[in-house]
Amino acid sequence: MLSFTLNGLRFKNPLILASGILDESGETMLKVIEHGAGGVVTKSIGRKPREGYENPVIYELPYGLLNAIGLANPGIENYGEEIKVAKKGGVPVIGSVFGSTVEGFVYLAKKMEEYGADAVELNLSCPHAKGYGMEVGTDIALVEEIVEGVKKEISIPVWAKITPNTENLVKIAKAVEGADALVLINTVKAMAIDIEAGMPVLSNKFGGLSGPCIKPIGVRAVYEVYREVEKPIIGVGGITYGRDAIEYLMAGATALQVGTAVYLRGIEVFSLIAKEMEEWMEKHGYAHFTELIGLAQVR
Amino acid sequence: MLSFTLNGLRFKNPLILASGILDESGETMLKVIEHGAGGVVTKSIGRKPREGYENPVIYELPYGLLNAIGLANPGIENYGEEIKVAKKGGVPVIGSVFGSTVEGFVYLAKKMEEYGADAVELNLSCPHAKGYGMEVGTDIALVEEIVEGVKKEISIPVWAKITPNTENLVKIAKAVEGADALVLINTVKAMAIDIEAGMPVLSNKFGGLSGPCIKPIGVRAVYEVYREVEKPIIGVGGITYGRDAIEYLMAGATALQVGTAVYLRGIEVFSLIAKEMEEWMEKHGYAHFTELIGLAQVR
Amino acid sequence: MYRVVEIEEVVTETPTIKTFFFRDNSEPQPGQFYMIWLPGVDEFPMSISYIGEIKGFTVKRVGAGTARMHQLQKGDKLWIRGPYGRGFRISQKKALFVGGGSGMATLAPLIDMMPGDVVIAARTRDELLFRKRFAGRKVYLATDDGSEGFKGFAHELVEKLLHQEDYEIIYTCGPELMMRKIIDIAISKGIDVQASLERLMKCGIGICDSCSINGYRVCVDGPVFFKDELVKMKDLGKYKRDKAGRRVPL
Amino acid sequence: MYRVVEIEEVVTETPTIKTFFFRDNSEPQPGQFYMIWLPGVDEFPMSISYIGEIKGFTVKRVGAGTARMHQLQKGDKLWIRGPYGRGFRISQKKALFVGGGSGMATLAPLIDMMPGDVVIAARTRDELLFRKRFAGRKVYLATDDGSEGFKGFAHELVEKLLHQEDYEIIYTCGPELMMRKIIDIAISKGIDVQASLERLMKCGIGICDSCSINGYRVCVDGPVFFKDELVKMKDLGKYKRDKAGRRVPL
Ligand SMILES: Cc1cc2nc3c(=O)[nH]c(=O)nc-3n(C[C@H](O)[C@H](O)[C@H](O)COP(=O)(O)OP(=O)(O)OC[C@H]3O[C@@H](n4cnc5c(N)ncnc54)[C@H](O)[C@@H]3O)c2cc1C
Ligand SMILES: Cc1cc2nc3c(=O)[nH]c(=O)nc-3n(C[C@H](O)[C@H](O)[C@H](O)COP(=O)(O)OP(=O)(O)OC[C@H]3O[C@@H](n4cnc5c(N)ncnc54)[C@H](O)[C@@H]3O)c2cc1C
Ligand SMILES: Cc1cc2nc3c(=O)[nH]c(=O)nc-3n(C[C@H](O)[C@H](O)[C@H](O)COP(=O)(O)O)c2cc1C
Ligand SMILES: Cc1cc2nc3c(=O)[nH]c(=O)nc-3n(C[C@H](O)[C@H](O)[C@H](O)COP(=O)(O)O)c2cc1C
Ligand code: FES
Ligand code: FES
Repeated sequence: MLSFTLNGLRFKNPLILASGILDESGETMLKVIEHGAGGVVTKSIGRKPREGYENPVIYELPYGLLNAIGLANPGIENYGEEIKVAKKGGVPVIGSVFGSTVEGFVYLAKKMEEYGADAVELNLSCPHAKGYGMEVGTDIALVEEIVEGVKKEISIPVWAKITPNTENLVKIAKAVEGADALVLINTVKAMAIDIEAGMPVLSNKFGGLSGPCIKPIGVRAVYEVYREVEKPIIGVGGITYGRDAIEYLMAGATALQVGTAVYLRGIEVFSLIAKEMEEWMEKHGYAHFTELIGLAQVR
Repeated sequence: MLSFTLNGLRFKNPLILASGILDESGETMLKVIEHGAGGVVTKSIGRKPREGYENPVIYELPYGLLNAIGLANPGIENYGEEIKVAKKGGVPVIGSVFGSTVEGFVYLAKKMEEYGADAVELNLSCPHAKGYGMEVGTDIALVEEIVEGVKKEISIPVWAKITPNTENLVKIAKAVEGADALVLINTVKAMAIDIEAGMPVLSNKFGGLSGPCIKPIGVRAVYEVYREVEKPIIGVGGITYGRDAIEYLMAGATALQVGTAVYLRGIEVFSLIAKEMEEWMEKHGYAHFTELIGLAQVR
Repeated sequence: MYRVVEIEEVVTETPTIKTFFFRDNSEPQPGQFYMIWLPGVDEFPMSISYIGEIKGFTVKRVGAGTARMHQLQKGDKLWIRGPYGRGFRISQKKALFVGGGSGMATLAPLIDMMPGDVVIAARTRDELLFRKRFAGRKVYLATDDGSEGFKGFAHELVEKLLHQEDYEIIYTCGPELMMRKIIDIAISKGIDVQASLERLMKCGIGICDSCSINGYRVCVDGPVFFKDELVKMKDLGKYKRDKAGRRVPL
Repeated sequence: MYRVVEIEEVVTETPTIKTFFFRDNSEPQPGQFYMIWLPGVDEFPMSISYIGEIKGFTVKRVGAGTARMHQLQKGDKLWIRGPYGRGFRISQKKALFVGGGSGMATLAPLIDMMPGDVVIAARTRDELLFRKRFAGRKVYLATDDGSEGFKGFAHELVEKLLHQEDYEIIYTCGPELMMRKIIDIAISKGIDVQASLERLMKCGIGICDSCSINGYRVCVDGPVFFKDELVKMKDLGKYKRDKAGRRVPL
C-alpha cells in the first residue's frame, strides 16, 4: 500500500527522514531506518567542516521548533564513511549538500555519488546561513544554473529543495524543474525573543520555523507548485500524523519528508505515521497511496 | 504606563485592533474600544462594495486561524457613517484601504480623511486577493509610488502595511519608508485541505495564516526592519498575551495590533493584554512601555 | 477543524423542512448552533434541534446550500464545527415559547427541558413544525392563512394569550419581524423575553463582524439575546447587513 | 520556552565545583538533566544534583560557560529547560555507586534514594565531591595522587571492592575512560551496570544528532544507558564527535 518507485529508486514507504534531523552520523540514520523510514536524507554537507552556531541553536515552541544549527557538518571529505554505514539500512540514502556556487554544488554532488548516495538533494533554502541556502535559492538564474550544472555531472537523481520565504515560489520551482524532484518546503524564517533575558534566544538571532505551525504554508506551497511543474514533489513541513501525510499527498506530493515530528512523537514516528496512513486508506477504500496524489486539486 | 503619542495621535495604550477583525461596522468598533483597544483600524475598504468569497472563509487551526474573507467590504461610498460612529469611542480610528493603482489608493485615502479618519493604513499585503494586497505589495516601485502619491494628497498620517510573504521584506520596507509608520505583518499565505472531503477547506483555496503560529515570523520581520528604517513600526501577528506584546516591543515595535487573539481570548483581550503588560513592567521596574522598544536588538 | 458526522436518519417534517439525525460527542445547549459545511457547496449556521446522544439539525430549504442538504440521505456525511454561541438561559418564570417557521427548530430542545406553553406559527398548516413533539402541555397553533389554529400572525396570538395567562417570560425564534413585534409586546407589558436572532454568518467565531447588529455579534454574544440587550438593538426588525457589509433594510 | 529560576544559595563544593540551589516545579528523576541558558554566554546540559523541592545543579568549571556560571550569586537567574532524558532505573540488586569528578553530581540524587556503597573518586583530595553527603553507609574515597583514601584510579578501587563484596550492579558517572573501564569490569564479572554518559549537546531533545554515540542519542535515549546498550557502544571511551560532527579520538 505504501511502497513505490521514485526516480528509479525503490522506497518501502513515502516517509523519508528530512535533512538536518538525526542524520549527521551513519549509525543514527540506521536507527531511523530501523524505525520505519522509507529513506533518509543526510544533513546538509558542505565543502569544509563547520561547527555551526553557538548554543542555543534550538528553541521549543508550543507548535513547532525554531532552529539555527548553522549548517554544522563534518565536511564532505569526512562524510564517505557515514554514507557507507547508512546504506546498510537497505533504503535509499539521499545526500544533501549546500554551497554557494555552481562549482561548489557540483563538487559536493559528485562526492556524494562517489560515496554511494542514491540521490542528491540540493539545499537551496536554509533560511539562516549567510551566503548559502535561501540567499542562493532566491536567485532564480543561479538556482537554474546550479541544478543544470549538477544534473550534467552526475547520473544519480537530483532533488532541489526550495524555500517558502519568497513571493516567487512558482518561478523558483520552474527554474529548478530540471531536477528529478522538487522538495518543499524548508523552514520559514523566524525568530523568538526571551523577554526575561531581553534578547533573541538563538545565538544567531534568526532561525527557521518548523513543525505543525508551518504545515499550512507547506501544503499551500505543494499545492501551488503541483499545478505548474511536471516533476514529482516531495512534501515536507509539519508532517506529524498520518492525516498530515495524506493532506500533503492530496495537495500534490508524491513523497514526504518528516523532521520535527521526530521530536514530537519520537523516532518511531515513521512507523506510526505509516500505520495511520494505512488505516485511513483501508477505511476509505484506497489500495495504494499514489491514488491520493493531487486529489484535492480543484481545477 | 501605556499611553503614548504616535504621528501626533494620542493613544491610551499601544494595543490597536488589527484590520479585518470586528471592524466592518462602526458600532462593533465602539464595542472593541469599550473593551480597552487603544485604537482601531477599519476593515480594508475598496472602491466598490465586495461580497468577498463564499463560505467557508475561515478555518480554525490548533494554533491560529486561516482566512480568506476576500476583502469583503461595503465600499468606500457607504463607509462614512461607520467612521463617524467609531469615532465616538474617543480613540484614534485608522481607515484601512486597498486598491491596485496609485490613483485608487489616493481616492480611498482622501475619502477616509474626509470621513474623519485619524490616519490611513494602506493594505499592501493581503495574501489572497487577486490584483490586490501582496500582489501589489511586492512590486517595489509601485508601493513606493503608492505611498508617495497618498502622502502628497492627504494630511493625516499614512501607515503602510506590508507582507511577510517575500524574500525582499527589508527592500519593501525601505520603499515605503515615506509612510509615517510601517505595519507588519499581514497574514502568511497558506492553505488547508480537509482529507475527508478531499478538497481545500477555504472556498478560495488559499488564505492567510494568523495567530500564535505566525508570531515568530512577525517578530523576525519587525526585528529585521527596525534596524533598517527610521520610521516607527507597528507590530502585528499572533499577539495574544502580555508577554507577546512585550516580545514585539523588544523586537522594535512602537505600537501593536491585535487580531486573532480576539477569537482566542474574547473581545476583552485588549484590557487583558494591557493589564498583563502593566503587571510585567511593574515587576521588572519599567515605568513606561516605550522603554522596551528595541531592547532585544543585538548590534 | 471539521468533524465528519454521518446522517443516521432523515425525517421530512414539512414540505420545506427536514430533520437530519446524527451522532456527535459535543454537548450543546439549547439555542446553540453549528456551522455545517457541504464541501464544494456552502457552509451555513444551523441550530441544534435535538441535543441528546442522537442529535438533529432541522433545516428549512431556502437557497442553494439548504437545497443541497435536503438531497442528503442516510449514510451521507456532514462536516460540522461547533457548538457555537450562547444558548437560552433557563428560568423559573412561567414561560411561553413562540416559534415561527423553522424558528421552532431552535426552540424545541429548550421546550424539551423546561415547562411552559407553546405557540407554533407558520404561513400555512403544512408548515407547522414539531406540532406533535411536545406532549402533555398546551400547544397553540397559528397560521397566516388560517388553515389551522389561530388565523393571523404569531404576535397577535401572543397578545391574546397574554390576556388569558400571566406569562412571565417569552422565548422566541422565528422571522425577525415576528420577533421584533413580540419583543415590543414584552417590553410594553413588562415581561421578560429571550430571542434567538439570525444574521448572515461568515466566521461563526466572533471575528468577521458579518453577523453584528448594533455592536452585538450574533455568533458569540448571541444568537440568544436577553431583554436588556434586545431593547438596545435599533436595527432589529429594520436593518440587516448584506454580504458586503452594507446596512440594508430587512 | 525557558523558565527563569532564581539562585537561592551557592555552595562551594571544591575549588572547581559549586552547587547552585533554586526552586522549580518540575519533577526530575535522578540521572535526568536540564539545558541551562546564560543569555549572551552559552547554553549547556547539566544534571540535576538535588531533586527535592529545593533543587540543585552542581557545576564544575571547565570552560567559558561554566566559568560564567561560577560567577553567579544568590539572586541571579538561570534560564532552564527540561528535565530531559532517561534517568537511572532503580534496582533491588546490591549496588555500588562509582562517581568520578563532577560525575558524583549526577549520581548523588540516586544515592539519596537507594541503598548501596559509594566510591567517590577525584584527581586529588580537594576535588572529592559530596564526601559528607551520604551518611550511614560505606563511602570509599579514591584519589589519583593518593592525597586521600585509595591511591589510584576509580576502576582499580572497584576491582578491589568486588573481591570484598558481592555487588550485583554498578551505577557510574564520571570521565568516559573511567566509565569504559568500569563497564568492561562489569561485563567480565557478569554484573549489571548503568552509566550516565556525556556528549556534546546542541538540542537536548533528540533531533540534531550531535550527542549520538553509535546510533544512541545521549540526550533522549540516555544519558543513562543500561548494560545491553553499553556493550554495543564501540566508540565509548574511544571516539567522540566534535562540534562539526567529525568522529575524533577522545
Ligand atoms: C444562528 C443561526 C441558526 C440557524 N438555525 C437554523 C435552523 O435550525 N434551521 C433552519 O432551517 N435555518 C436555520 N438558520 C438559517 C440558515 O442558516 C439559512 O437558512 C441558511 O444559511 C441558508 O443557506 P442557503 O445556502 O440555503 O441559502 P442562501 O442561498 O445562502 O440564501 C437564501 C436566502 O436566505 C438568506 N439568508 C441566508 N442565510 C441567512 C442568514 N443567516 N440570515 C438571514 N438570511 C439569510 C439569503 O440572503 C437569501 O435571501 C440559522 C441561522 C443562524 C444564523
Ligand atoms: C547529560 C549531561 C549532564 C551533565 N551534567 C553535569 C553536571 O552535573 N555537572 C557538571 O559540572 N557538568 C555536567 N555536564 C558537563 C557540562 O555540560 C559541560 O561541562 C559544560 O557544557 C561545559 O561548558 P563550558 O561552556 O563551560 O565549556 P566549553 O567552553 O563549552 O568547553 C570546555 C571543554 O569541555 C568540553 N565539553 C563541553 N561540553 C561537553 C560535553 N557535553 N561533553 C564532553 N565535553 C564537553 C569542550 O569540548 C571543551 O574541551 C554534563 C553534560 C551532559 C551531556
Ligand atoms: C534542527 C533542524 C535542522 C535542519 N537542518 C537542515 C539542513 O541541514 N538542510 C536542509 O535542507 N534542511 C534542514 N532542516 C529543514 C528540514 O529538513 C525541513 O525542511 C523542515 O524542518 C520542515 O519539516 P518539519 O516540519 O517536518 O521539520 C532542518 C530542520 C531542523 C528542525
Ligand atoms: C479574518 C481576518 C480578516 C483580515 N482582514 C484583513 C484586512 O481586511 N486588511 C488587512 O490589512 N489585514 C487583514 N487581516 C490581517 C490582520 O490584520 C493581521 O495582520 C493578521 O491577522 C495577523 O495578526 P493576528 O495574528 O493578531 O491576527 C485579517 C485577518 C483575519 C484573521
Ligand atoms: S459570523 Fe463572524 S463575527 Fe459573527
Ligand atoms: S543533543 Fe541533539 S540529538 Fe542529542
